[in-house]
Amino acid sequence: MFKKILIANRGEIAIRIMRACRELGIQTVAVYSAADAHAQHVQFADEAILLGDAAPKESYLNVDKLIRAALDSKADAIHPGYGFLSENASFAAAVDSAHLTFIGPSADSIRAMGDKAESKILMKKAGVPTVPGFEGLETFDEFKNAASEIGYPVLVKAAAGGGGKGMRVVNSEAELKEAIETARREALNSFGDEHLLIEKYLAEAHHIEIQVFGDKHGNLVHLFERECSVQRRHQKIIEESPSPLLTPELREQMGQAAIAAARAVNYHNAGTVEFIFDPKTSQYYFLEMNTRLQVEHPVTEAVTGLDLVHWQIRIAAGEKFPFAQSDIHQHGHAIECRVYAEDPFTGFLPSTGKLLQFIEPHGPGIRVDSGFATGDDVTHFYDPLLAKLIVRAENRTVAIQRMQTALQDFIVHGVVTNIDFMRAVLETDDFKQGIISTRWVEKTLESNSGLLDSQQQVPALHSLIAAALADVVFISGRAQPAVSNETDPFNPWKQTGNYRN
Amino acid sequence: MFKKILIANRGEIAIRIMRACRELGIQTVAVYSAADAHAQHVQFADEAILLGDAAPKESYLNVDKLIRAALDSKADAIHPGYGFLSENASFAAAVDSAHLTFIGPSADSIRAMGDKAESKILMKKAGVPTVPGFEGLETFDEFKNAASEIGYPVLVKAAAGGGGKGMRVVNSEAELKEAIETARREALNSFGDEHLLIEKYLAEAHHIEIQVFGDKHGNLVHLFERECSVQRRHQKIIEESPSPLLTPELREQMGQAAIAAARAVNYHNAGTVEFIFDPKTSQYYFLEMNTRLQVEHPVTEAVTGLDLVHWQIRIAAGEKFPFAQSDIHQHGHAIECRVYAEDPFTGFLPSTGKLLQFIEPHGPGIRVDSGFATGDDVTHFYDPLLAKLIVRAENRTVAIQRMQTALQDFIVHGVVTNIDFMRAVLETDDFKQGIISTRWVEKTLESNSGLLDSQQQVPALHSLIAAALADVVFISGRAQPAVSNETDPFNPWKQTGNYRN
Amino acid sequence: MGEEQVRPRNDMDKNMKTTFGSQTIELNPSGEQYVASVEGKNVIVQVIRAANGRMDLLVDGQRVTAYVSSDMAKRWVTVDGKTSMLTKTSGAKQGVRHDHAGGLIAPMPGQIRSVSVSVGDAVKKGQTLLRMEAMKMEIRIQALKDGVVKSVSVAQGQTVEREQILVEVE
Amino acid sequence: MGEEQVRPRNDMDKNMKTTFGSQTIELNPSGEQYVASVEGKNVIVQVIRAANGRMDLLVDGQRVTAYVSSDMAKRWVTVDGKTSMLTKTSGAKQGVRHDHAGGLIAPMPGQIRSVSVSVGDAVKKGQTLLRMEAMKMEIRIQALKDGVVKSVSVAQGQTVEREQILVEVE
Repeated sequence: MFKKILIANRGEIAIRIMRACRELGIQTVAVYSAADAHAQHVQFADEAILLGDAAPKESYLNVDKLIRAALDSKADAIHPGYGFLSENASFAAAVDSAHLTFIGPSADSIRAMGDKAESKILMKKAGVPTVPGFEGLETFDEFKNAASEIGYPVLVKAAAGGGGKGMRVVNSEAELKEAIETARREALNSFGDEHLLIEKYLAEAHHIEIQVFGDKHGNLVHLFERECSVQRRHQKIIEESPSPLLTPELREQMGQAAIAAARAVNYHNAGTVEFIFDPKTSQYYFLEMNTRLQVEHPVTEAVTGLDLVHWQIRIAAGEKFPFAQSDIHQHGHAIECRVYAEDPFTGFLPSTGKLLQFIEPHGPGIRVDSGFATGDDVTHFYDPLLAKLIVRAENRTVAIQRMQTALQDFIVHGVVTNIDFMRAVLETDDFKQGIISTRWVEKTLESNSGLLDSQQQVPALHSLIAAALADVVFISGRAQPAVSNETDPFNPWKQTGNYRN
Repeated sequence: MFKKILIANRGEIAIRIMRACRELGIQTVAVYSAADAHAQHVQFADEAILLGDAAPKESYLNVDKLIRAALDSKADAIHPGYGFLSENASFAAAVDSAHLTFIGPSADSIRAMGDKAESKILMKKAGVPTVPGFEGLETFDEFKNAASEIGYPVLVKAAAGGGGKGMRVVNSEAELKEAIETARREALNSFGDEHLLIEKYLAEAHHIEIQVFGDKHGNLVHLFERECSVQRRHQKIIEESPSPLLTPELREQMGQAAIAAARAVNYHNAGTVEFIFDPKTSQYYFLEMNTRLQVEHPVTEAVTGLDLVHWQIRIAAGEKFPFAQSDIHQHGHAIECRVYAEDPFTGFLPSTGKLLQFIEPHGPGIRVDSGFATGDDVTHFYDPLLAKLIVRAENRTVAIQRMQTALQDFIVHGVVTNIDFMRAVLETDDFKQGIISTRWVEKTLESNSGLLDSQQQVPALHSLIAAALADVVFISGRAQPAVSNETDPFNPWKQTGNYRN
Repeated sequence: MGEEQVRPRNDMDKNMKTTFGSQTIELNPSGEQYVASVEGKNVIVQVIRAANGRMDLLVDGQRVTAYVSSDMAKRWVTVDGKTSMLTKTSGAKQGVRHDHAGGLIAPMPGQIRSVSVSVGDAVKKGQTLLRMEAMKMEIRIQALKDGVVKSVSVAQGQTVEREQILVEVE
Repeated sequence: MGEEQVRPRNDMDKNMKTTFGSQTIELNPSGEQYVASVEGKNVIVQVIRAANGRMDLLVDGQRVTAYVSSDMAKRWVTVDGKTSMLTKTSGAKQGVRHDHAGGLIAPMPGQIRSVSVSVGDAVKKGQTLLRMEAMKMEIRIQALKDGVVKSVSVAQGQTVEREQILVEVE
């Protein structure tokens, strides 16, 4: 087993990986940019190494600096987390060349799945259903003809992409040119590759993905599905398992399709095969394979009882699975809500600032994977994910109730968050019935359905009273506090310097 | 379903029950004594009612005040938690008479199991194996003869008792008289009933209990076992499920025996049938039935995925189980450590004081049920349980690792705790092998095995350095703090009044 | 009720009027409580406990837990899990935010990627005026109405702060 | 190392000596670090961060996280999950706790249930001198050695504080 692992990431996922390392008795090395000197992941690690400036290219995306940090700190493996260099085949290869272990699949597997166009061809060969579409187009005319043949609406997306970047829905030929240009720019900027592919856009589709896991001894299992259809800006905000849509038969079929997809690229370690699912026909189509740990992996951990990060590390160290497919079961129901610093009223634009209050919910069946604490800065340099809130319960109804109370207990001041928005989504009949498709958020907001109205813009009476009273009760710098509370000797409100006014 | 529930308890269990109520959309009423005006359970509730002075008789044990509080607040049910009035048949009857619902079994079931002597006779009739012994003895001579017949060591214990109070191990006739007198006094004081019973003391025995649950429609299921053999002062400190000792066959036998025991008293709601288990012979003997929610119920929740408090409430409201015995499974492994304010170096005497620091651990698979926060007082009026730390993992080895790191992250200053002691216990080969019997702690401490030595009395170098540096770094009231940390605007250490010197 | 009572401070024993946006609230100390008046409606408020930015109140006898943080004139308030951001305004300053009605401001800090218009250009509602990049996303700043560009305050490559005015259209 | 460095304060630029029980530690500021000396052994200490009772240190290059709380002369310290309670003593005051060698003190607050001895009684080691009740448990206070009762400071029914002297045996 490894003695020391460098985590080439930041935020909640870096901390989550470090927790697993500690439980396995492995030392951890954090890396950080100048903007993250005070970040929680730096405080959590056994060692911490400064990479460079805030810009990702100078820090978390800098392959040379990361490899040097690993060698300097005598780490014997690197865990890439998700995002950043986690799906970069060159990075995986560079880690290998430095005689370190990359905790993830081989560089070849990453490369094979990294190009969305090539992987689609590969999947067709492996007998995995794919969305009707075309790869390898260059000129505008080629795209135009392809779109006509597929029929609008179509989707153009980065061949090298993922996570909604470099992706555009095109409803008519008039929109096609600008969509291609924007997608190309974003693709180049995000992935260093401007190639696009085009395919049928399934408007009412669900996003259902299958977690797969392989060891280095040829064993491949799937850990069932995650339903990830609640999305805004093509990015997931609420995920759950099991999916309310799947029958046991469909689940088994999709699980086997995902294993076939992984086997086609000799996959080992954790990966996710994403499918588009059409609820009308119960047809599913391969979308892409993410060759890394997924943001929403805790949902799968909650229902299977397996610790995916433990197993990533153990597999990378050469261990064999002690279990077979038939030993793995789904129990109960899990939901994850991604708490983002973003404003639903401005089209979910990120919100930055200092966290004046950050109180996480606790309780039976509640898990919070967080990268922030009160006093931390949320900057515009990185992804605005503050925390992931995961609940587990014996069935979907109780899980929704539990998530509602947990969201209610999650207090974030200083940046605008999507907490109230997610509460409103969970409250809808559509969510309760499990029929939310990937375009639901967008359509529902367009139709003025009251999803945002329920978050009253005019503050309620109690909020007004509290805001006005706070100045009386908390403001110090005067004679003495109005409220004395002996059980709280460290009350920061008693101190002038703390009331930012 | 109920609209409002009064929780006739305090501390972690009151909060845990209130969480369940909130998830079910039920309003909560806390009750509290004068000593608990600032307690966490009071802050958590929707309403809070002062019962009276700190002494339990004036507050948490006062049936009249509790019933009046429930009626005044228009609650429609009362949850008794554990301890206090939870196994008091008269209280359950009084709740009934006030046309409120008692969330627990019927007064008759409580009464039948409440007398340890009578319940033993009942169990013999029902074909449940019991420990060799005698009930209904009065005079010292009767006890003496009984003890001789059974053979020393014997156990004298309160017929009405539970939780180790009014219980004494007697190794020889010379100790018998004082043991009987002390046990009688404690029994009278704790349970208002001085009757004792006497039985064979099995020195190397394990304590294994079976969780049972019944609805009001005659359905009774068991939720498997909890191994609770790590005890000091006859009280549990570490519990786990599954037990490392049970085979599937034994588990099934004991589960059926527990159901038979519950059926003999027409049991509904949550209950626990405790067995003494002799690892040499694999024989098990009925010890007693606790007719209430158990402290260690989270261990069962972790492995079965069922929320026991939800079901207590739903059963009390008349719901039927939607599942049968065959639908319930044990998955993975769970361990609970009870964090007590007590000093292992003084024979586990309780420790009182103000909590100067109280930081709970977090992370995947970790649950903390706590009744305290930084700044709270731990008084001598009530049980010194600060929190329960529960971990869940895919197997026992990982669960132990996870518990070790979680205990390491649990920071309590201001009272002495058993945290370091429990870490030392988890570290032993005996615990790792799962062979700890109920007398293990006592015997191991007597044999000077190093269990306490590992908690160095002389502080380590790093602790000394930190203690000395704290005065330099944190003491304020001087020019300005030595350390400025911009991410922490509310740093209480910067403030003179907070450094208690 | 046995709750710890908190007395209003002596130096506060007069009415306090606070305006948040369009709403004005008046707090009048009355014995150990406050009378809060909003739009002619009165409620009785009692502070049970207040610490670490959390207040437990009794409002007309109902228990209310509120979290309040303060940053300059802003107040972040959470009640029943709903968070609002209120901005304290004096009567005179009300409407300040509307001064920028024709001005397009940066929704977040970032970098200007391209500027497509110059002063004097006629623009149509919805036309993209400039593109900026923030958090690896491209954000298009579009005209809110037909008009003429009155000012352009930024150039390509420039870093901008949140709420900085970028372009004004008349 | 890229870590934020914390400079020792100017008014602290001299050696500080602290005694905890039998151990004395000396802290000597040296540039941006401290040299800590315990029993002739020197280590280099650097404070990376300190807030809310938590300190992140580099001790001879090794990262150490410590939590420290202070209550009068007591220091609660947790390092690597191990908690110790240190008591600050001046040289003169050392041994204060041994003054009560023959005195039996209350291990915790509680109520005296019964007193079985009077001044002048001869007692045997292990003999029960009095019984007290605390947290619903009965605690027997027993003689630590053979001797004669020198004083009895409490009576039945009396409430006692932690560490209050109950009985002295000579």
